[in-house]
Amino acid sequence: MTNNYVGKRVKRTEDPRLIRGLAHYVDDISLPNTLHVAFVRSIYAHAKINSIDTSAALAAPGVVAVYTGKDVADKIGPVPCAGALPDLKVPDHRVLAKDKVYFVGHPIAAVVAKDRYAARDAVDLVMVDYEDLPVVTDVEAAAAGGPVIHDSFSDNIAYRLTSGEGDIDAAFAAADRTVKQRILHRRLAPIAMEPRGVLARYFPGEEELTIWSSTQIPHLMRTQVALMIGIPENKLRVITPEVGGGFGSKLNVYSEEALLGWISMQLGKPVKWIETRRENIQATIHGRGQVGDIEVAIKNDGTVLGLRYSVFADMGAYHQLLTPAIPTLTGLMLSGAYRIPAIQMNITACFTNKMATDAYRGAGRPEATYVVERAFDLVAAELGMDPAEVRRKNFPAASEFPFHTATGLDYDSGDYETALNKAQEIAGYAALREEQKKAREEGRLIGIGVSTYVEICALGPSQAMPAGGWESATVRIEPTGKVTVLTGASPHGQGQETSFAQIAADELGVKINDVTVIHGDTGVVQYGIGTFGSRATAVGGTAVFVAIQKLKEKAHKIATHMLQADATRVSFEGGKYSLQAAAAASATGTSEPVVPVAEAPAAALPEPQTEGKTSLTIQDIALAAHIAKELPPDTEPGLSATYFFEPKNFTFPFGTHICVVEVDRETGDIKFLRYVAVDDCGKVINPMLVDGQVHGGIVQSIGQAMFEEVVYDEQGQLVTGTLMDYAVPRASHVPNFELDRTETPSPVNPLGVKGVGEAGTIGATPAIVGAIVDALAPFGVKHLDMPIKPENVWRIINGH
Amino acid sequence: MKLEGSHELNAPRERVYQCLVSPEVLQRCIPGCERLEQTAENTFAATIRTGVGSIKGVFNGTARLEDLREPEHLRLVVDGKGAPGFLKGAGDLDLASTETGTKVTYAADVQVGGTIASVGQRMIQGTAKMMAAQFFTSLAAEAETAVGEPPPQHGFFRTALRWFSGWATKTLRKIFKPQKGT
Amino acid sequence: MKKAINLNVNGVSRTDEVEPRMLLVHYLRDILELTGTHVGCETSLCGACTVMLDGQAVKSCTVFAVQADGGNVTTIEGLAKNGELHPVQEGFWEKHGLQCGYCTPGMIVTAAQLLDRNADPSREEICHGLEGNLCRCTGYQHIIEAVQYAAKKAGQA
Amino acid sequence: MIPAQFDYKAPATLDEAVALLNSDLDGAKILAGGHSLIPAMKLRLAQPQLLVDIARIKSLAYIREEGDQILIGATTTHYQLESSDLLKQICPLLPECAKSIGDVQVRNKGTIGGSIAHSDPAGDWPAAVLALDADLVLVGPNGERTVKAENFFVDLLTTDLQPGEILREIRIKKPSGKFGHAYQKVPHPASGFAVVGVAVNLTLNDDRSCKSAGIGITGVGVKAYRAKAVETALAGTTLDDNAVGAAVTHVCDGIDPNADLYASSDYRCHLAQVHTRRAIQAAKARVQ
Repeated sequence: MTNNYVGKRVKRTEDPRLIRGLAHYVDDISLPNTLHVAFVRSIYAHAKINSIDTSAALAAPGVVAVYTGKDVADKIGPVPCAGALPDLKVPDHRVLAKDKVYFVGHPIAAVVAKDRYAARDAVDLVMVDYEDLPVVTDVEAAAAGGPVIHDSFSDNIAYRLTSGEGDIDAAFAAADRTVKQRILHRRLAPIAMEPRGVLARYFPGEEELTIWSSTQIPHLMRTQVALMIGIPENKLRVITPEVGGGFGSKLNVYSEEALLGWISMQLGKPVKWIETRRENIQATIHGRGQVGDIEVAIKNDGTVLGLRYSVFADMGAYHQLLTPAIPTLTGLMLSGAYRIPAIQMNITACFTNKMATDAYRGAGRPEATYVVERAFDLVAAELGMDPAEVRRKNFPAASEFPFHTATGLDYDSGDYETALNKAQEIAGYAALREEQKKAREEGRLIGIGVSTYVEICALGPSQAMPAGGWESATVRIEPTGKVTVLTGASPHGQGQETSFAQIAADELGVKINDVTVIHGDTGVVQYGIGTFGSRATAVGGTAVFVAIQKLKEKAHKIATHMLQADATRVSFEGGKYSLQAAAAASATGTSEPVVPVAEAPAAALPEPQTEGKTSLTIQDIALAAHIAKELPPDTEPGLSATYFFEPKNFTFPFGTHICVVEVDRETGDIKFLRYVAVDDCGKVINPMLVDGQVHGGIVQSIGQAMFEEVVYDEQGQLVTGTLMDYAVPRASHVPNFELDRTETPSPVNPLGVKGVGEAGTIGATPAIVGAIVDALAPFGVKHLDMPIKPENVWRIINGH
Repeated sequence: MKLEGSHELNAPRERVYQCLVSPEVLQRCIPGCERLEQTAENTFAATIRTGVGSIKGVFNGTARLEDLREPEHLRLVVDGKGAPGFLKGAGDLDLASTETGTKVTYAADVQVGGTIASVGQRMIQGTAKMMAAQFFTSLAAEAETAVGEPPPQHGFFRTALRWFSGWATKTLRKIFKPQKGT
Repeated sequence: MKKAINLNVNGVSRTDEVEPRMLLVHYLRDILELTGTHVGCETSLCGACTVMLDGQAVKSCTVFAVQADGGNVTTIEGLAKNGELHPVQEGFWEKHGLQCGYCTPGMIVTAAQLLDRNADPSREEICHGLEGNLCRCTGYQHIIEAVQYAAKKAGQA
Repeated sequence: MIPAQFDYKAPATLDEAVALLNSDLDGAKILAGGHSLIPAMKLRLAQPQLLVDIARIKSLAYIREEGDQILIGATTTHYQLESSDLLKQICPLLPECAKSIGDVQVRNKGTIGGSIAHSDPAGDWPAAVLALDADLVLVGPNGERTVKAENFFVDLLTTDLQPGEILREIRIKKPSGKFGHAYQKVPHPASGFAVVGVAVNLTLNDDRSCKSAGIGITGVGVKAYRAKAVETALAGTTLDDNAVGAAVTHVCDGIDPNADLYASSDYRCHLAQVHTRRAIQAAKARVQ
């Protein structure tokens, strides 16, 4: 393999269409005679629906149909939940509410009209008679009893689970001290810039349904929607055109996706629904939503003996696809980057009158990293140690990998100390501490936060996943030599069209412009899983890589045949199959370079010319494979290979983030002074894309740490219902990031890659919060819950 | 949302109390109340067209007087729905005699839902305060007007008068066709 | 109720009858099929819908098409001239100023306005100039670098 | 996202606009930049029947000097004010305030008149015109009248504008002598509206003691207001730290400060004090 592209900063091939406004997101696709759907949604958090009067809406100009829960109850199956936990309570989750509504934003009726304006107008004409019921929004209140949300259950507890290894009681018994802290993880709204959207078109004659949806998982959605609406899976095609961000929020199967498909089948016309931002905040999944107590058993020298985390996890009113699974991911990562002999996680997962929580960038792991890192800061404070030193003390050494944790995982590879050292070096850690000391003497409040994280990526082995953890790729070389890569890992901004093309171009020795990566169309691409859990490159990229090896095996066979040589004498280098020097001389007596046939302009397919040649490009071979006149016996024509890669383990990227802040004594304002991140995501395919992922993740962490919170009031009203109140970070909110990397290849896949999509949201919040808390240490503060707003800081400083 | 406050009125406690339980007076005092009809003892059906600035909405619902302890206490329970959302709440009003009249202390718990709850974070509290102030200003005027006198003119009437005067001026202008530049 | 409007969009003269309530962004997207301009919020905060109206960056979700009557509109589709990318477009490509690309058209149009008014902006001025545009993917650093790149490039031209 | 239906008229003159507005006092609304009204309409919180677009009346957008006054037409955009070289010279508070409004797109389209007439409790312009003791010229079916900014802001989103009246012009007495201006704002991280906004218009005597101070506060109460107690406390002092520190403690006198998820009443009041002090100090430092 020649490294022309892999590891290099290659500009993205998807960008030209995006920067010119020529790309197509769902709402950019227009089909003739499309009808538009708008939803009537509950304004109550919990209520009985006495009646729904749709007559005025149906009589309104342009309105074609109005569907309510009763119309679809026996037509469309429940919204799926892939959680497979013992004794999990799964409420019957219908696409439209039937008798009761359980959260603000719960869809009640779908209005179908000729245009989006008429549909919106008619929503106001649907009269719903509600009878409000007692509401439970607080997860602990829900656990303790409270009004029971689902009549089919006796309480609000979705499940309880205890996990972990090691003798936790012994660990605490042997401890010199323990530290404890209650920690809140507020609900967050993912806020992909493109809200969700669905376009569905049914052809009654062909009995074929196509659904365009802004989703991260076209194939899984196809399977689930086919089951929900009862159409054969092979008659349903799901297309994800350009997807404007997901962050986990589109790793789901939503009511609207099935309902739109079904409506199109009823009306025989294309139907479209584009989510408004208010709907997006109300009825697209939220992230986080845990209230937990962390407790750590330590020795006086800083050695951590055991860790216990008991958490109330807020499921919301229903399970979406992965809702119950998210807290279990928290449980997996409670060992952090440390050797902790005994770990116990106790989950109490509860229903509340709110939208479901589910995977939001990091999905359960940020919660784990955050509590572990906060706990290590508390340990440092308790023992008067430097937070970096407490961490260093508990790291497993690089030589100890694969490293088994008391959460039952085997970390693939790691060198945590090197990353920490590098980050400290870049930050000038010792000097920073000096500066901090001096500043404190001057009355200035500077804080330094350190986070040494590990994340679990490349989700994952199928054994550990609810619906398959592999990924697929087909690599095909067309007769003209163009390379087509079909990946099941359909991206939504990550840049797989470029990174996978880099892999393919290098492996095949072709120019990157000759490679086209196709994704997100179940009618074209073999079954795949999707892009989430920082898996695309490690699992999907590996599938591409291995498919190419398969393809090359065949190409090699053909090359050997065409060069009339012994297989062992033909080698592949720089995109060419060549006879080894000695053999070449004996075959032709010349070693002149060969003009690649595929590059010659030709109206008709040229005939492969092999006579007297010592080498053939892989593109020559592709042509020959399609013309099929010169193939070895028993060789299938064509040159393509498909591979479904099943990883044997997860990957475990890691790193160190150091954040420096200064707080304004008077106002509590928090200003970033420095932000240093050293991440190790294994081998890097495209450093520019990796930096972009890290930047974006850190900024989402800044949002979580300082601004973001989905707030429901006691009655379950969503009070942060628009971007007027839900604060997504802006350019002026973020510092300049100083990034660097260490590179510890993963042994789990042949590319050695680990994944980086969620590193920022996992590694950064503890560093930011740690820095703010550290700035306030002179006031005796040891912990503050996110989001830390200037007012919180001001109250601490002024003793309010 | 909790609302608390007190207002001093220059009228005897009994008079203030009578105003508070009189549907006619209440209709005139509740900002934007277009209709207040008794449907049962101490229960009324109401239509309120209200809002601030360009933000307006119509609410239909019920109001109920409870826990009547003349002349010192009553409880008002309201429940209204409209296009911008719903409004529900209960408020306790305590009346105490003072040297100059009556001090009304109120403590209410109001729940707002729908669009106004999800988009109005910044304004809801202010709107509630403003409406409470309008209510008590009108109530003071009512209570301070002797029984039998014509009722005072509150916001709605003021507004109507303004509209009328605007319309009248416009009509007069049309009739007299004033020259430009005057 | 419909009103006739005339406007010039990306150099092409357009005449249409629209409902007064039709937002400029819907006119551009649904009637003219210029779908590069996106809708990302409903409260005039995200800037995904930014276009130039008479040389000024505006949020086309907060302008009725009738208000733009007689005006000149430039959308993202009209920014490249004669097949040559605008320096800001080039900057975004060069510096990886986009990931999912959804905020990008609005971000680019706003950045173009920023450079029109200030050829050599500081980091702080760039951030201030992009205050009306949200991006959830990039963390802004590469966007800021893209604008700096464009400023430099335009300065050399 | 989609407003309810309405009719739209774009009159060529202000008289026509007044007539149109008065043709439907209940249903008609004035549209200028639309940046307060259109968002409310998209959420269907406002559903006017008729929009009277005054932004096309070219004669309503201007910034000019006339005698000892600065005249600003109601449909002058925030950006026109922000970028006015004239104002930077003679009344720098206005461009400074303009620069802090919303974002560049909002400033390109939004107008000073629209903002003042809407009287958002966290709008920026009200604070500035209060600090500058501006006169607001209103035109209605009965002709024109002039209202002091101080008397204009009545309550939450409520002004002295009567139904059928339009804000036509903002008149500001040209600052003279030793004056200094400053606008300080804490923007809400999501909306950009002022959590606290403080406009200071300071005039000094020859001995650099405080001759007068105009202080407008926004974001704190249900409406923007003049912090009169602060103004009074500052007058005659040398504006030393003690005097300013003592004066700003009165910034919330008589006000019941707003509370929201971002800032409670007492924190908001504290911020008002801090930023009033900082704005006074900045204004003082800018006095020639």
